Amino acid sequence: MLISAKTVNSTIYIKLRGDLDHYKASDLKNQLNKYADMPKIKRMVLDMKGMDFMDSAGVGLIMGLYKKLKNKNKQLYFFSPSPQIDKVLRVSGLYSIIPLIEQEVK
Amino acid sequence: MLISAKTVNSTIYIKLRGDLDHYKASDLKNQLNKYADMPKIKRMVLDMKGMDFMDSAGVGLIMGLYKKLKNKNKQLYFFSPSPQIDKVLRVSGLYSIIPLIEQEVK
Amino acid sequence: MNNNMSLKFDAIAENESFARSVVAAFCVSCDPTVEKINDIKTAVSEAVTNCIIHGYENMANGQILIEAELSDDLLKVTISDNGKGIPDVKEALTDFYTTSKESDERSGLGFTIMKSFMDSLDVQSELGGGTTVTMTKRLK
Amino acid sequence: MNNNMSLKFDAIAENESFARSVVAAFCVSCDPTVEKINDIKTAVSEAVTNCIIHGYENMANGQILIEAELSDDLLKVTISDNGKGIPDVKEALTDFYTTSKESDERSGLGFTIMKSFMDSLDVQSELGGGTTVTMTKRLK
Ligand SMILES: Nc1ncnc2c1ncn2[C@@H]1O[C@H](COP(=O)(O)OP(=O)(O)O)[C@@H](O)[C@H]1O
Ligand SMILES: Nc1ncnc2c1ncn2[C@@H]1O[C@H](COP(=O)(O)OP(=O)(O)O)[C@@H](O)[C@H]1O
Repeated sequence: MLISAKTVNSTIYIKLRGDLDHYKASDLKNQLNKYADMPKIKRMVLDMKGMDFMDSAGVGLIMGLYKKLKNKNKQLYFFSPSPQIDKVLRVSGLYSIIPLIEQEVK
Repeated sequence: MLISAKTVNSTIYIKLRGDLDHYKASDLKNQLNKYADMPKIKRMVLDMKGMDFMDSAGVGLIMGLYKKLKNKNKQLYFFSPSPQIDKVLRVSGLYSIIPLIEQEVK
Repeated sequence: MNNNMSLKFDAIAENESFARSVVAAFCVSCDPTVEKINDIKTAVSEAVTNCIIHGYENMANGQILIEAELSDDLLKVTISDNGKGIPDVKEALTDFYTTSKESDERSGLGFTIMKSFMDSLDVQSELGGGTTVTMTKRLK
Repeated sequence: MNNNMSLKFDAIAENESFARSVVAAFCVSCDPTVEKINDIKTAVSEAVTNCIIHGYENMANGQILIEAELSDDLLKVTISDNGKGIPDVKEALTDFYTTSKESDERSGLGFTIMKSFMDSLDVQSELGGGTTVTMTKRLK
């Protein structure tokens, strides 16, 4: 679960990589929480282009992250999930609270 | 074991792909024998650039091919084996009868 | 093509990705689509994770058994543990139902995903005896 | 990292690539070099092929068992069949020795490759009872 982050104005873009399952989730959770706590951030975009796999452990992690951000009036977005991850996000209903954005940030 | 072939003068260059194990060997043997029988051919080059894996089933197949070609006064060459295949070829002693060539044919 | 395999391995989180890639590799001989392979990986990952965190409650000394059978392009896969079992299977199958503490961030969607990613799902469980999940999927 | 797995599968040629990729995937948690992974795949492929063509003489009703153990970055892998067994193991281990007909194009180098690609090789066999090949390799 490699990760890299980039801030543009008050939006943080987080590039995720590899597989996100229960084994990988706790490490990633800690990293994401740090970004979520940064005071200057208003929006967080999870760039999933480099992710190969995600199961319901990822759904739990993202729900937790969403609640944390919401408490601070920050919004979460998805970008570019693979077909496998898109299906997990659809079945889990996450799209109804976390929108998918279309444009890429270089 | 996908295969493609190209003739330049009296040399046939055969591009091998994928894995060569006992399961894949018999199919490939039939294909290679057809090329070995072509009357205009004097030299055969096995281009291994696209091969991912080979075990001793490949050594047996190549020995058989070498003998068949030798009977017709034709010579066999290797081109561009991966480190894994190079090690199998070295341990088996095949390099002492089948030379490795350096130049690529486009 | 008919084919059978069974795989037993330590119930540790490191093996979640190992387990799903073994089942995926086993199916490759039927030449399924990438989508079907991904569906199977996802469902297997859910079932194996459940054995580790629910069945054995993260104790490292359990073992998980996966049995898989291909017959005429139909995959049947069973995933079992000898862990604590499920008191009420019907309840456990409910969307969003989870017995994990909130801080563990389980979504309660494991069975939901198994059901929607595979063609069939059957869960047998015995309190103190363990849980066996059986799933099928047509590959062609 | 300590880890154990055992895999049983039908002794058919289609499973040669499956078997070697399972053992390779099992080792990934120790983060070995690509070269070591390839050495292991090659040796496993030789042993599994031998079970299929020599142990069971290409009859489709046999099963092959692979047991693998990682302890402190040392891999121990055993590959066994319940096939016809080897009359003289020492002879069988000789470079270029093969009992296959010439037209089958076996090189007689399977054991030679197992020996040179792994750190250790041990072969136990019983006529009519089967053959067990045990190999080790240090991954780090
Ligand atoms: N192998 C198992 N052993 C014991 N209990 C299980 C097992 N699998 C599932 N369960 C129970 O079923 C519940 C629902 O499972 P699931 O839908 O996968 O959601 P989650 O894993 O997110 O809790 C779990 O919270 C657990 O109580
Ligand atoms: N699992 C096995 N069961 C029975 N005989 C075997 C087995 N493995 C190897 N042998 C015997 O040992 C010989 C040498 O094996 P090997 O070095 O792998 O060469 P090859 O497979 O090319 O014949 C084989 O020809 C066979 O007679």
